Amino acid sequence: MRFKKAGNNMKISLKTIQWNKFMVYIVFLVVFALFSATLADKGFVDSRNIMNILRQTAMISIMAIAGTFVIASGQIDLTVGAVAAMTAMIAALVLERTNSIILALVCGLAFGALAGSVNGFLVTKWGLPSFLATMGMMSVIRGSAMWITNTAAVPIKNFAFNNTFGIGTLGGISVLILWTIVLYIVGIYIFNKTSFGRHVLATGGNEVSAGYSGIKTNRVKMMVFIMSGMFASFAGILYAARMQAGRFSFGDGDELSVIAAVVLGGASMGGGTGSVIGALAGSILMGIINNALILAGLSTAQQTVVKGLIIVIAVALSNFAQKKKR
Amino acid sequence: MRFKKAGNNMKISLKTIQWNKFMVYIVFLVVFALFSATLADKGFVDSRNIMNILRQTAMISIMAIAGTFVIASGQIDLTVGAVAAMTAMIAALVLERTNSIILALVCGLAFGALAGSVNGFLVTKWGLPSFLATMGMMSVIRGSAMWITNTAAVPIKNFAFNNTFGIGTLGGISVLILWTIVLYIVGIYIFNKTSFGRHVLATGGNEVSAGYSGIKTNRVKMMVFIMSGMFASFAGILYAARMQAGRFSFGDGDELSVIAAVVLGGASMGGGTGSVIGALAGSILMGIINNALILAGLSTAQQTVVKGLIIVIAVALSNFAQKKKR
Amino acid sequence: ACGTEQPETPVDTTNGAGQQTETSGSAGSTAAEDGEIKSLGPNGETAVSAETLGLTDEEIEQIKAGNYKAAISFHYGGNDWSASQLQGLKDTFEKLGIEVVGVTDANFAPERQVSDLETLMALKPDIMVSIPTDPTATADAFQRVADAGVKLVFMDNVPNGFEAGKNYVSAVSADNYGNGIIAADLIGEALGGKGRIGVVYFDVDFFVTNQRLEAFDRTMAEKYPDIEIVSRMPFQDTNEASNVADAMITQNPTIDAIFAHWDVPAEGVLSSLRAAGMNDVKISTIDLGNNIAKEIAAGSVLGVGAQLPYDQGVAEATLAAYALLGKEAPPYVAVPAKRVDQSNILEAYEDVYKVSAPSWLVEAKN
Amino acid sequence: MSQVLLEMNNIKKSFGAAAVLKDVHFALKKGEVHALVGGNGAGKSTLMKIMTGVYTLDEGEILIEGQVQQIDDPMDAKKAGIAMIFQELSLVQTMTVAENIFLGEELKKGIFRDVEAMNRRAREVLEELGLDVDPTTPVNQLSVGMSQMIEIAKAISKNARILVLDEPTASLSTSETAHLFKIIRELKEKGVSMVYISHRMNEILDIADAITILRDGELIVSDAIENMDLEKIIFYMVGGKSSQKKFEWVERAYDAEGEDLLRLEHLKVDEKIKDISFSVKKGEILGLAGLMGSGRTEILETLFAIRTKKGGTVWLDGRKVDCRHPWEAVQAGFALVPEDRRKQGLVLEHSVRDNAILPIVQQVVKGKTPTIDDKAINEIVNRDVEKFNIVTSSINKRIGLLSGGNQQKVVISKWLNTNPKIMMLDEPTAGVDIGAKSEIIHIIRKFADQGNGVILVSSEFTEMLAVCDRIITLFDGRITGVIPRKDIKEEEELEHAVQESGE
Ligand SMILES: Nc1ncnc2c1ncn2[C@@H]1O[C@H](COP(=O)(O)OP(=O)(O)OP(=O)(O)O)[C@@H](O)[C@H]1O
Ligand SMILES: Nc1ncnc2c1ncn2[C@@H]1O[C@H](COP(=O)(O)OP(=O)(O)OP(=O)(O)O)[C@@H](O)[C@H]1O
Ligand SMILES: [Mg+2]
Ligand SMILES: [Mg+2]
Repeated sequence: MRFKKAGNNMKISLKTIQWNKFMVYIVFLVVFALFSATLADKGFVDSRNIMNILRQTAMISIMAIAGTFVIASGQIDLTVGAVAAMTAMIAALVLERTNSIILALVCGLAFGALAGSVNGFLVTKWGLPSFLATMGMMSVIRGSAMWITNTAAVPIKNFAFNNTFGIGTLGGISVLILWTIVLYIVGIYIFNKTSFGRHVLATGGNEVSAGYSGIKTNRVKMMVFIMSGMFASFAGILYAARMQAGRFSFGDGDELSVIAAVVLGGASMGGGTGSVIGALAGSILMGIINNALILAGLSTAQQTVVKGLIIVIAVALSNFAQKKKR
Repeated sequence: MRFKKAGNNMKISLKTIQWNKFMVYIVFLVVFALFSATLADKGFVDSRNIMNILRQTAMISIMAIAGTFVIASGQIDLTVGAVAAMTAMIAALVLERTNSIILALVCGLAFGALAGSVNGFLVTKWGLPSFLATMGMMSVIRGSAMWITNTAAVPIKNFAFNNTFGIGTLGGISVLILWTIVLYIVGIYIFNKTSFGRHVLATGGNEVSAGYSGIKTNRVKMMVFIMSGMFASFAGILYAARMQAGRFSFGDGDELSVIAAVVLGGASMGGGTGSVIGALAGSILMGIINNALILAGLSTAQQTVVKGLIIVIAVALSNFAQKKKR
Repeated sequence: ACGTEQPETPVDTTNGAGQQTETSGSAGSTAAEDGEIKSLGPNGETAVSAETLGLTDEEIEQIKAGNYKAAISFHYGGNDWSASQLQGLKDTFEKLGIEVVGVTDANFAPERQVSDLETLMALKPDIMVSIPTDPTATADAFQRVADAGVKLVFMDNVPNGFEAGKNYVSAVSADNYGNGIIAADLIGEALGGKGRIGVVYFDVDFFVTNQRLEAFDRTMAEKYPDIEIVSRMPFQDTNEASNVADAMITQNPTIDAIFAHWDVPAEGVLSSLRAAGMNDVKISTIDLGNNIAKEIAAGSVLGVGAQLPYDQGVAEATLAAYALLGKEAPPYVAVPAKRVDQSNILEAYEDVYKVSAPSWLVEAKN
Repeated sequence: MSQVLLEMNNIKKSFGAAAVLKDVHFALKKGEVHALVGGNGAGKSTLMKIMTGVYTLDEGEILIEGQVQQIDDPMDAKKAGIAMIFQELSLVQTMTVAENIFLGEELKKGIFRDVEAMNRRAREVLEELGLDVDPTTPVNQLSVGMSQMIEIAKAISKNARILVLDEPTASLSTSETAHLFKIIRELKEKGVSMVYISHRMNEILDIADAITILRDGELIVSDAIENMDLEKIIFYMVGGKSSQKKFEWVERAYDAEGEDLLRLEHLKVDEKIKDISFSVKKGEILGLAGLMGSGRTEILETLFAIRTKKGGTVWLDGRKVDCRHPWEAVQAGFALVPEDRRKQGLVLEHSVRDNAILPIVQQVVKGKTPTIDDKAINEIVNRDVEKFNIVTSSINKRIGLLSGGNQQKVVISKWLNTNPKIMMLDEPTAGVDIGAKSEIIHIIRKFADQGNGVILVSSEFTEMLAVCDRIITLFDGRITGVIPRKDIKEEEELEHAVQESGE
C-alpha cells in the first residue's frame, strides 16, 4: 500500500526519503500549544520555566550541533556522553591543581579533539564501522573517567569558572543559554554557509560520488569526528560548571538523546541531510516534553510512558501534515 | 587511502562494502586463545566457565537472531530490552494469578507480537523512521513495565516454569543453552534457507529493486518487527525464569548489545547484509570479554576501559587480516 | 532506558514492604541520637553494633594460614559509598591475608549480578561479600553460591528466604531509617519547626530508599507538624534531578527547604537553586559524598545523615573471618547513622573515609 | 501477428502537479517487438512502470486480451505474465547473481529455497545470453555492463509473455547488443511480445516491428516500422525542428604534430592492464574503443587516481603528474565523467544546484572569507542550466527527479566548472536522448576546441565516429590499434578492429 503511495511521490526508496526538514517545527508548535493550554496553571508558560527548559537542554543542544554534522556525513558518534564526562573530570582536576580556567578549558577541549581524532582515525584509517568504533571508545572513555578518581566526584570551587560556564547569568539570561546561542550561530554558519558543510552533506549523501568529485571524504569524516569530540567536551565543561564538580556519570545516555534530537530535527540516519537549527528544535522539543510531564505531576513510570507516546504521535502527526501539503 | 584500496578491488562503492562476514570468527578465535593462555589458572577454560558464558549470553544471543533480520532489512529495533522486561512482568503476573505456564507463555509471546506489530505499523503505515518509532515505543513499553506494579518485582514460584526456561538443565546442559541452540537452528534456517530470508536481505539491500521484483517490502518489514518482538519476548520469558521473578529493569540496554552483536557478526547498519550465526559469535564474543575481565580481577573502571579497547582492537585486527587476504 | 540510575544502596524489594512495617513499627520515629540503631534486620533481628566485632591475633594468624580467597559482588560500583566500602573490605582482607580475587559491578541489573556471581564462582572463592541487587531475582543465584560452600556475607539486605546461619553468615547494614530521621531533623531544626518544604525522591521501589523516605515523612509528620511538604517530585536518573528541582522551585518559589534522597540528586537540587539565585533555600540529604561535604563545610547544605561504608566493609570482612573460623557470628550487624552538619564536618569526614580531612574541605569550612 | 495482446487506453499520470502522461494510448500485439521512443522525460518509463504495476495510473485502463486488467502492484503484473528490465538497474548489490535473478520467485524444495536448482537455472539462462559468470558472484563485484546483462537474464528467466526492455543496451557494446538481439528474435519466435525502449535509433530500426513515439507525455504517433525512417522518427520526437545536428564527423582543426597535452608511458594498473602508452594533443578528442571489460574504465579511473597506479608515468602539459587522490587529479586538471552517474556522478538526494557546484564550492566564496557566495553559485548554475539546455523546473529540484539526459548534462557541467585540461568521459551518452546526445557532443567539441584534451569512452560506435579524432582500440587490457578517424570509412571497420584485434 505504502509502496504505491510512496511510488506516486517518487519517494519509493524509503531510505532516500528525507525525514522532512520542517516537521520538527510543526510538532514543536503543536506540543508547545498543547502544554501551554493544559499546564498554564502549573507554571509551564512562566518565563522562568521556559528559561529552565532552555538551560536544561543546553548540553544536548550543543552536542547536537556537531551531531548534525556527524549524522549528515553518514556516521554515528556514541562517545559524546562519555567525552563530556571525561572532560568534566579533567576540568575539575585541572582546576583543583592549578585553579587556572584557561588551562582547564584547553585541557578539556584538547581531550575532546583527541577523542574525536581517535574515532576518526578508527573510522577512516582502520575502516571500522563508526557504530562499533565509537561504541568501543565510549566504553574506554567512560571507564577512564571512572578510573582516574576511582569513581569519586571532584568538586570545583573556582567560582569564576562555575559562573562563566554554568550557573551565572548575563542580563538575566543563563550563561548556558548564551553559550548555546553562540555555538548555534557558529554551527549554522559552518553548516549552511561554508563549503565544509556542503562537503559533509555530499560525503553522507553519496560518499563515492563525493570522492569522484574530488572531495577528501576521509578528511571530512575526520574533521566531523573531531568537531563532535570538541563540542561534546564543551558540553562537559558546562556540565562541570553547572554541577560545580566533575563526575564520571555525567552525560550518561546523552548519545541517544543527541541522535534523537538530530533525527527529530530533520536528519536521516543514512546521511546526506540534516539541519542544525532543526536539531536545536528537536533538543528543546524533548526538553519541553520532559519538563511538562514533571510539572504535570506524573510519576516517573507515567512520564516514561507518556514521553514515548508523545514522541511517536508527534512525529507521526507532522508526517501526515507534510504528506497532506504535498 | 581507503578509498583507493577499495577501488583496487573494484569495490568502489564504500557503502556497498560488506563488513566482512568472517571477521567475527577470526576475532573470536584470537580473543579466545588470548584469554585461554592468560587466564587458564583463573578458570577461564573450565568447562563450567564456558557454560557460564553461554548461559549468560543466551538472551542477547536469542534477541540477536531476530536482530539480524531487523538490521538486514535496513531497520533498527530499540524496543527489544523493554519488550523482554514487559514480557517478564506479564509472565510473572500471569503465573502469580493462574499458575498456568501455557497462559504465561501465550500472553508473553502475544505481547511481543503486539509490540512488534505496533513498531511495524509505525514504520510501514505511518512512515516513521524506525529509530524514532522504536525509541518512542521503548519508552512506552519500559514505562508500562514500571507502571503495572509500580516498579516492584514479582516473584515466580512456579518451579516447572523456572526450570524449563531458566535454571534447569538437560543432560547437564543449561536449558538456556538448549533454547539458544534450538532457536538458532530455526533462525539460521529461516534466514538462509527460506525465500523470506532473501526478501529481508533484498528489502534492506535495495528497497526499490525489491519492490520492482514483486516483493511486498512493507510486509517483510512488518514480519521482521513482529519477529523481533517475539524473540525479545521469549528472551523475557528466559529472564523471568532465570531470575524467578519479573522486574521492570530486565534487559536494560540490551538493544545496544543486540545491535553490537549483529554488527560484529557481519551485518552492516545500512541493511542488505547479515549473518545469524555471525550474530551468535558476536554475542558470545562480548560475553567472553565480560567474563574474562572479571576473572582477571580488574576493577569495574578497568573492565570498562579494557572491554572497549578489546572491541576496537579486535575489530580492527580482523579487518586488517581480511584486507591482507584479499 | 539508558541512564536509568538508581541509588547507591538499592536493596530491593518485594519483601521490603514487610521489613519496613516491622522497622517503623518498632524503631518508630524517636529522635536520632548518635549511635542508636533504628533499623531491624531482614528477619526482624535486632542489630548488633559493628563495634562489638573483633578478632584476636591468634585468630588472624589462623586465617592467614588458610590462604583464603574472597570475591565481592556489588549492585553498583560507581559511587563513594561502594568505593569506600570496597576500601574497608580490601584493607581488612589484606590484614587477614585473604586475597580478593574478583570484584564486580552489576550496574543495578539483577540479571547482570547473576552472571557476575556465576563468573566469580569460577575463581573458587571461599568468601563472597555481596549486596543483592534484587532480593527476589537474585535469590537462586545466591543459593547456588551458598550450596557451593562459600561463606556469604551481605551488605544491607539479604535475598528472599535466606536465614542467617543457614544460607549465609550475617548481614551488615547501614541504618537507613535513622538516616532519614537525621535528614528530617536537620530541616526541622533549621526551620524552627515551621515552613514549606519539598521532597525530591527516587521513584523506584527499593528497600533502602523506601526506608529513608518513610523515616523522613514520619518524622516530619510527628515531630514537625507545622512543616508542610508542599511538593513531591520523582526522579529516576540522578542526572535528571536538577531538572526536577527546577520545576519544583518554579512552581513553589517560596519554598523553604528541600530534602533529596541522597547526595548526588542533592547536588542537582543545589545547582538549580544556585541558578535560580535562591541561595537561602535549605537542603538536607543522606550520604556524605565529597561534593556534599564541601557544600556542608561552606554552609550551603544543612547536613546529611551519613552512612559509614568503610566501617561496614570492615565489619563484613571480619564476619567472613568469623565464619571461616567457625566462630558464631551475630546474624545482623548494623553500623549506626551519623549526623553530619557544618559543626562536625571535619571529624565526620574522617570517620566516614578513615582519612584525614582533605585540604579543600578544611579550606571550604573557613 | 495482428492480434492485440495488451492495450493501454487513456492513460493519465501526474507526479504532484506535473502531468507526465496525458491521455496516452498504447497497444501491443502478440509476438511483436514494439519500440517506444521519445526524448528524455517523455514518459516512456512511466508508461511501462504503470504496465508493470510499479506506479498506479491516475486515469485510464489496461486491457489484456480484451479484458480489463487491474494491475496494482508488481505481483499483479507478474501474474499477468509481464516482466520488465528496468532502466535504473534494479539489482540488489549485496546479493548474488542467482539470488537476484530469482528474487521474489525463488525456486523451492518444500518450504526451503532450492539454492542448487536456482544456481543451475541461472547458469543456463546466463549461458543462453553467452555470459560466462558464476551465478554465486555477488552483484557488487560486476561491472555496469555485466549488471545490465544480469538484469536482462533476470527478466528473460521469467518466461513472460510480455517483456519490457527499458534501455537494455545503454551500457552494452556492439557484440553484447548483437547477442541480445539474437535472443529477442528467438523470443519473438516463441510468441513473446516485447516493448523495446532505446535512444539508439539504429537499434530501433534494426529490431522493431512497430513504433510508438511519445513527446512530453503525449502520444505523437504509433505505426509500423516500415512506415518510418530515421528522419521521420527524429522529426516526431523533437517536434518540428528537424534540423538536428546529425552525428556526422567534422574534421576538426588541431595541431596533430604539436606537443602532447597528456602522455601516458607504460601505465600499469593490474595484471590485466600492464602496459598502456598513448598521448592526447591539445584540442584532440581521443576515443577508447573496446568490448565490455576491455579495461577502458580502469584506465580512466587510474588517471583520475581512483585506482592506484602500479607503474608507469603520466605527463600533463609537459609536467610529470603523480596523483594519489582524486582531489589531486582535479587540481592537476583532470575531470572524469564516470560511467555510473547515479552511483558515482551524483548525490541523487541533493539538488541540481548542490550537485553542479560540488567540485568548486570551496572556490565560490565571498572575498577571502570562507562564506560561500550563494548568489554567485546560483548565477553559475543558472548559467549552466541555460548553456547546456538542462530541463529542470528549478535549480533546487532534487536531481534524482531529472531525466537521465539532464542528469548527465549536470555532471558534465559540474566538471566544466572546474576548468579542466583533460576531460575524460566514460559512456557520457548512455541513456541520453538523441537531442541531448548531440548537445553533449557539441559541448565536448567546444571544450576541445579551446585547446583542451578529451578522452571519450563509448560503447556506441556511431557516436565515437562522430566525435573522435583518433580512436585507440583495446582488447583485454592491451592496446591493439591506433586509428585516425580519417582512415575509418564505415562503422563496421571499427567493429572489426575492436573484435578481431584480439586474435
Ligand atoms: N516518481 C517520480 N516523481 C516525480 N517525477 C517523476 C517521477 N518519475 C518520473 N518523473 C518525471 O516524469 C517525467 C517522465 O519520466 P520518465 O522516466 O517516464 O521519462 P522517460 O521517457 O523514461 O525518459 P528517459 O529517456 O530519460 O528514461 C520526467 O519529467 C520525470 O522527471
Ligand atoms: N565480462 C565480464 N566478466 C567478468 N567481469 C567483468 C566482465 N567485464 C568486466 N568485468 C569486470 O569489471 C571490471 C571493470 O571493467 P571496465 O569497466 O574497466 O571495462 P570497460 O572496458 O570499461 O567495460 P565496461 O565498462 O563496458 O564493462 C573489470 O576489471 C572486470 O573485472
Ligand atoms: Mg526512462
Ligand atoms: Mg566501462
